[in-house]
Amino acid sequence: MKLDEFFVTGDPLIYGADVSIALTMIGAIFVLTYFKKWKWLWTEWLTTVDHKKLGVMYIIAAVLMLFRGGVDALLMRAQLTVPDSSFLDANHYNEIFTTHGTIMIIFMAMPFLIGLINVVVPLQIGARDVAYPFLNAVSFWTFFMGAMLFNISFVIGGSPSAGWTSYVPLAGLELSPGVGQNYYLLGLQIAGIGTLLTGINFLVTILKMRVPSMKLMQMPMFTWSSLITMVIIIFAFPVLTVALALMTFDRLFGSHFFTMMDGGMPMLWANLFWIWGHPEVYIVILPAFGMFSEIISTFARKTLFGYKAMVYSMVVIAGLSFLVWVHHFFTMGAGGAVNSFFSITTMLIAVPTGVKIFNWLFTLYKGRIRFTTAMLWSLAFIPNFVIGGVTGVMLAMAAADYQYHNTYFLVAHFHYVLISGTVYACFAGLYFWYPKMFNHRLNERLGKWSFWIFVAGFNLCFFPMYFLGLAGMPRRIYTYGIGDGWMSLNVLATFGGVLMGIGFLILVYNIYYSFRYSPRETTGDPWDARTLEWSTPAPVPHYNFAHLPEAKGHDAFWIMKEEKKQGKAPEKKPYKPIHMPSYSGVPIIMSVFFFTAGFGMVFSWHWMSILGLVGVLATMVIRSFDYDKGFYVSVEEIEETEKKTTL
Amino acid sequence: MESVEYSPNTPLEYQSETGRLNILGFWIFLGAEIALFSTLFATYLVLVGRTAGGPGPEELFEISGVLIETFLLLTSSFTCGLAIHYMRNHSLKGVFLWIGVTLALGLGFLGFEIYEFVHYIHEGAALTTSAYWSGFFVLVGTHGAHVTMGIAWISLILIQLKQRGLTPDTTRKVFISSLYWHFLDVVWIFIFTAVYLYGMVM
Amino acid sequence: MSNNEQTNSHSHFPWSHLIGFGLSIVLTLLALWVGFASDFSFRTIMIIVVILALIQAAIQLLMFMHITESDSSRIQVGTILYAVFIAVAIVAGTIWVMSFGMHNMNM
Amino acid sequence: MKSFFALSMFLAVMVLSGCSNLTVLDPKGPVAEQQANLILFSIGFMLFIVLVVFVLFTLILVKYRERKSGPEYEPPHIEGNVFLEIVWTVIPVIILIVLAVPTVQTIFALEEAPEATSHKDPIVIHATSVDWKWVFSYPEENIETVNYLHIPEDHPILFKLASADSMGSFWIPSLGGQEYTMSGMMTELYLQADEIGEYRGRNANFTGEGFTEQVFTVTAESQEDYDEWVEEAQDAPKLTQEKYNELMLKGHTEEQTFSETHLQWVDHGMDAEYATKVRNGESTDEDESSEMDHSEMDHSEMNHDDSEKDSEEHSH
Ligand code: HEA
Ligand code: HEA
Ligand code: CUA
Ligand SMILES: [Cu+2]
Repeated sequence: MKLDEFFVTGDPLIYGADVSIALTMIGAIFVLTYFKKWKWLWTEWLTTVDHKKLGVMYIIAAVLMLFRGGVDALLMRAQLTVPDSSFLDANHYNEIFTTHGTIMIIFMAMPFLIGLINVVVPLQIGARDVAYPFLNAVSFWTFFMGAMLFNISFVIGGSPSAGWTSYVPLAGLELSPGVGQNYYLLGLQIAGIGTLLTGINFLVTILKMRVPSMKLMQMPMFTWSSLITMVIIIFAFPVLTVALALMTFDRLFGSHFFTMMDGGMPMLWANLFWIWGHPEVYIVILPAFGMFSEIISTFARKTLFGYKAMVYSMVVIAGLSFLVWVHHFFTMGAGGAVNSFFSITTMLIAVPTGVKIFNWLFTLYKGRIRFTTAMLWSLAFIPNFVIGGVTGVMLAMAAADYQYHNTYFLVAHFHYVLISGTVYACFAGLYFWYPKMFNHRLNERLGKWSFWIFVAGFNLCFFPMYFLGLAGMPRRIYTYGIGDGWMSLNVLATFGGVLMGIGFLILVYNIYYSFRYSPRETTGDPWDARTLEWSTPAPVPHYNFAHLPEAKGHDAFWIMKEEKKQGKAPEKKPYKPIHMPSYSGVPIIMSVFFFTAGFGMVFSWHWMSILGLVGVLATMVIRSFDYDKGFYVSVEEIEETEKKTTL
Repeated sequence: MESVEYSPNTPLEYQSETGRLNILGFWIFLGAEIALFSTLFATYLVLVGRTAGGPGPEELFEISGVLIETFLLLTSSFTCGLAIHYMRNHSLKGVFLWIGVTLALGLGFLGFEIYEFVHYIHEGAALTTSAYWSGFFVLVGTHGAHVTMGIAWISLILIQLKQRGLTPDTTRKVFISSLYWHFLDVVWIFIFTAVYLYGMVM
Repeated sequence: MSNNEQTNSHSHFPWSHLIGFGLSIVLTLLALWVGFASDFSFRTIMIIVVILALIQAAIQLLMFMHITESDSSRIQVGTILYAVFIAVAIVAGTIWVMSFGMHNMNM
Repeated sequence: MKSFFALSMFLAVMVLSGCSNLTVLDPKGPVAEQQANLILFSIGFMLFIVLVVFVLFTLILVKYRERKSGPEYEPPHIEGNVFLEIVWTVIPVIILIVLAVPTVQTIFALEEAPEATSHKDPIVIHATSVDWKWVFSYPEENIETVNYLHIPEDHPILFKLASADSMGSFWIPSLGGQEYTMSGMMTELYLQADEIGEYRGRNANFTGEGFTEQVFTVTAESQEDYDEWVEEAQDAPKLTQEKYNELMLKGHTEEQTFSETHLQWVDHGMDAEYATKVRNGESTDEDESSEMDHSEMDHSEMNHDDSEKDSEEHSH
C-alpha cells in the first residue's frame, strides 16, 4: 500500500481536518507537558474505575462525537440546500451520511446515555460503586478505542460509504473494495464489546447493589429505565456481534454469508442488522424516558403519576422490541402474512408509549411547574416526540410504508424521535445532573437561549422533511434537480440545521462560561429534588455515601426531607471503613491492544492483528492472576472528607 | 461491608460478595451467549441447501465421528460436575483429578473436531466453498473456539488453585468456568441436533 | 429465598450428577434412534429431536449447573427463560422471514 | 409552546400551498390511490392524537406553571388513577385496530392486480437494476429498453423485479409504492396508470456512487400509442449478449431500445452471479449455477400463485 492510498488525499476538507487534528494533538500534548499534568491524567482519569469519572469521560467523548456528527450533518445540509449543488461529490456525500448516522447512534447517543447512567444510577440506588468497577473501565475504553478507530477512517484509508445500515451487496468486498467498510465493522465490533459489558454490569448493579431497604418497586424511574435498557442490550448486542463478524469474514476471509457468489444471501444481513437495530433504537430511547420522568417529577414538584404503569409499559416495550424488526424492510417482498404480522406488532408499541406520554402529562397536572432549562428540554420532548411517534405508526402501516420507505418522510420520523427523544434527554440530563458531576450549575440564561434556538431549529429542519418525503424525495441522494421542486423546503431545513448548530455552540459556550463564572454549589440538592443521588453532599466523595441511605419509597430523598421537616432527624451513627476497588491501568492497555488488532485487520496486516490479539489475551491473563482486593477508606479519611463537603 | 456470617455449609464460592456477584454476572453473560449462538443457528439454518453446486452435508457427515465427539463432550460435562462436587467437599485432590479428566476429554473432543474439519476441507468443503459451508464452519467453529478458550482458561485457573488452594476466590473461578463448560455442552447438543441430525436425516 | 440447595451438604455420593449423565446419554441415543431407525416423517423427527435437545439442556441447567441454587436463582432462571424467548424469536423469526426466497429464488 | 404555534402555522401554510406537489398524495393509478387513501386515513387519526396531546399539554402548562406572586402552592400527592390509565390504554388500542384492519387489507390487496382491471391479463415487464441503470424487458413483446418505460393506461402491469448487483428499489411514486430489486431473487409488483402522462421512476434504495442518477421515465399512453411504440421498438437493433454485457459494467447510460430480451441468456432473479462474472471477465455461459437443490424445503405451505411464473425452473 502506497502512502497516498494510506492517507486520504485530494480534498481541502480532509487537509483541513488533518491539520486541525494534528494541531489539537500537539496542543493537548503541550498543555499536559507544560502544566506537568501527565501523571495526574494517568492516575486520576485514565486508570480510574470510579463510575462518576467514567461517566464524565463518556459524556465528554459523546459531546465530541456530537460535534463531529453535527459537522457532518451541516455539511449534508449545505450540500442539499440548493439543487445541482457541487459542494460535495457523490462519494464524499455518501461517506458523510454514513459516518453521520453511525457516529450519532453508536458513538454519540449511546455513550451519552451510558455516561449519564454511570454517573447517576449508582447514586440513585445508594451504591458505592457498580458491581464490576474494573469491567466498567474496560467498557469505557473499548467504546473509546472503537470510536477512535472508526473516526480515523476519515484521514487514514477512507471512510465507509454504504450507509449506517451497510446493506450488502453494496457493502461487500466486490462493490466496496476499500478499507472504509472494514473500519465500520471493526470500530463497531470493538465498541460493541464494551456495550455488552456495560449491559451485564449495570444489570447486576441495579439488581444486587441497591441499598437493602430499596425494593424493586421503589427504584427511581431512571434506574428502572436503565435496568430495562440493559436487558435489551444484553440480548441485542450479541446479534450485532455476529452480524459484524460474518461480514468481516466475508470481506477478509472469503466466506459467503452475504455475497452474491456461491449461494450467499444478502437479505440475511438486513435481517440480522435489524434484529439488533430495532432494539437499538429502544436502547437509546428508554433511558431518555427515565430521565424525563425524573426531571418532570422534580420540577412539577409531584411524584410520578402511575409509577407502576410506567414500569410495566417499559417492560412491554422491551419485550415487543424484539418482535418488530421486519418493519425496516417491508419492501423486501417477504409476503403478506409476514408484513401484516410485523405491522401489527409494531403498531402495538404505540400503546405502552402512549401510556407513558399521558402519565407525564398527568404528573404535570396539578403540579407547580418550574421552567428550568432541564425542564424546558423535558417539556419540549412531549409534543415533539408525539409527532415523531405517530409518524412512526404511519410507517408501521406496511402498505403505506411502500411509499414512505427510503424517503425523507422516514428521515423526518427518526430525527423526530432521536433528537426530541434522545438528544433532548441528554441535554436535559446534562443540565439536571451537571451540579452532581462538576459541583456547579450551568448558566440558566444561556441555557434557555440555547434551548429555544435549538428547538426552533429542530422543528424547522425536520418538519419540512415529512413533506419532502411525500413529495417523493428519496433519502441518501447527494443532489436533486431544480425540476423536482424540493428546493424551498430544503432551504428551510438547512436554515433549521444552522439554528441547531448555533444552539449547540451556545451550549458548549455555556459549559465554558459556567466553569468560569458559576458559583460553586453549597448544597448537594440544588433543585429540591426527590431521589437519593441528591442526598449526597457536594462534591460527591469518591465513596459516594458515608452512611448508606435508607429508601422508604421511590422518592426516597423527598421522604427523607419530609421527615426531617417533621423533626425526625436520623441519628448520627459512627462511620465504618469503606471498601473500595483499586484503580487499574489494565483496561486502557487492553483497549489499546484491541485498537491495534482492529487497525491491523482493517488493512489486513495480519502480523499487527495477531500482535494486538496476543496483547489482549495477555492483559486478560494478567488480570486473571491479579488478586488485588481493593482498599479500605479509613474512618479518619471519611470524617475529614465529610467535614469538607457541604450538606 | 462483608460482615455476614456464613453457614459452614455455604459453598466457598458463595461466601464472598464478589463471588455471588460474579456468578450472577456470568449467568447473565450466558444469556447473551444464547442470543449469540441463536443468531449463528438462524444463519446456518437459513443457509442450508445453498451449496452452490458443491458438496452437501449428506455426502460428508459421518455419524461415528460426531457420536464420539458428542460422548466425549457429554462425559466431560459430567466429570466437570464431579469436580465441583469434590470442590464442595473441600477435596482439592478431587478437583484436580476431575478437572484433569475434563480437560483431557475436552482436548479429545477438539482433536476429533479438527480432524473432522480437515477431512471436510480435503473433500472440497471449506469456509470459502459456499454459503452453506460458511455457515457450518462458523457455527461449529465458534463452538470449537469456545472450547479452546475454555481449556486455556481452566488451565490458568488450575495454576491458581495450585498456588492458593481452595479459597473463596479460586472456588469462584472454578465454579464459573464449570458453568461455561456445561454451557458449551448445551450448545453442542443443539449443534448435534440442528446440524448433524438434521443434515443426515434430510 | 433460602439457600436450600446451596447448604446441602455435599458429602453424599453425587447421585444427581450420575443420573443427569445417564439421562443425557439415553436422550442422545434416543434422538439418534428417532433420526435413523424410526419411520416418522421428517417433520415429526425434527420436532421430537428438538424437544429431546431441550430436555437435555434443562438437565444440564438443573442438575449440573445448579441454576436454582444461590440467592439470585430467580434472576438466573429469568435470564435463561428470557434468553430462550429471544432465541426462539431470532431462529423462528429469521427462518420465517427469510423463507420468502424459497419459491422464487435461486442460489 | 412557541414551537407548537410555529408548527401549527407551518402546517396550515403547507396544507394550503403545496399539497399538489406531494406526489404520493396525488396518485395516478389504483395502487398509489389505495396507498394515498390509507395515508390520508391515518393522518386523520394522527392529527387527532396530536391535537389531544397538544391541547392537554398547553392547558396544563398554562394552568400549573409556577407563579412568581401568589401563595405558596404545594402540589398534592397523586400516585395515579386506574380509571384514567385504562382510558388511555383502551382508546389507543381501538385506534390501532381501526388502523390495522385497512392496513392488512391493503397489504394483501396490493399483492394482486388492481381489482377494477383484474379481468385484463397483466403485461409482464422484467425490471432489472444494474449499477446505475434500469433495464426493462418485455418478454411477450420481445423488446428491451434501458432507463425508460412505456405502458398503456388502464392496464395492470406486473413488474418482475431483480437486480444484477446491489440491492435497489423500484419506485414510481405517482403509480405506487416501491419494492426491492435483489440479485438471485425475484419480487413482484403490480402497478397501473389511470392517466396518460410522463412519470418519474427511480431507484430508491442506496446503491453507491451513481445512485442519485439511477432514474428512469415512465410514459403512460393510450393503448394505440403503446401498440405503435411496441411495433417501432421491435424494429430496434437486436440485443446481443456482448451488448448486454456492456450494460453490466458500472456506470450510467442514455436511454436505449432493443428488440429481443436478455432473458434468453440470463434471469437475474435466478442467477446472482452474472454481473460479477462479466465484470471479472469470466465465462457467463449457462452453467450449473441455475440448478438448486430444492428438496430440503417444504413447499406445501407456499400458497403462492405459481401459474404466472414464466420460468420453467419454478416447476417444483
Ligand atoms: C429513538 C429512536 C426511535 C424510536 C423511539 C422509534 C419509534 C418508533 N418507530 Fe422508528 N425508526 C428509528 C428510530 C426510532 N423509532 C430509526 C433510526 C429508523 C430508521 C433507520 C434507518 O432506516 O436508517 C426508524 C424507522 C422506523 C420504521 C421503518 C420505516 C422504513 O424504513 O420504511 C418504522 C416502521 O414501522 C418505524 C416505526 C416506529 C414506531 C411505530 C415507533 C413507536 O415506538 C412510536 C410510539 C410512539 C407514539 C405512537 C407516540 C405516543 C403515543 C400516543 C400519544 C398514544 C396514541 C397513539 C396512537 C394510538 C397511534 N420506525
Ligand atoms: C442521534 C442521532 C442523530 C442526530 C442527533 C442527528 C442530527 C442531525 N441530522 Fe441526522 N441522521 C441520523 C441520526 C442522527 N442525526 C441517522 C441514523 C441518519 C441515517 C444515515 C444513513 O442514511 O445511513 C441520519 C441522516 C441524516 C440526513 C439524511 C441524509 C440522506 O439521507 O441523504 C440528514 C439530512 O438533512 C440529517 C441531518 C441532521 C441534522 C441537520 C442534524 C442536527 O441535529 C445536527 C445539529 C448540529 C450540530 C449539533 C452541530 C454543531 C456543530 C457546529 C455548529 C460546528 C459548525 C462548524 C462547521 C460546519 C465547520 N441526518
Ligand atoms: Cu453434587 Cu451438587
Ligand atoms: Cu424499528
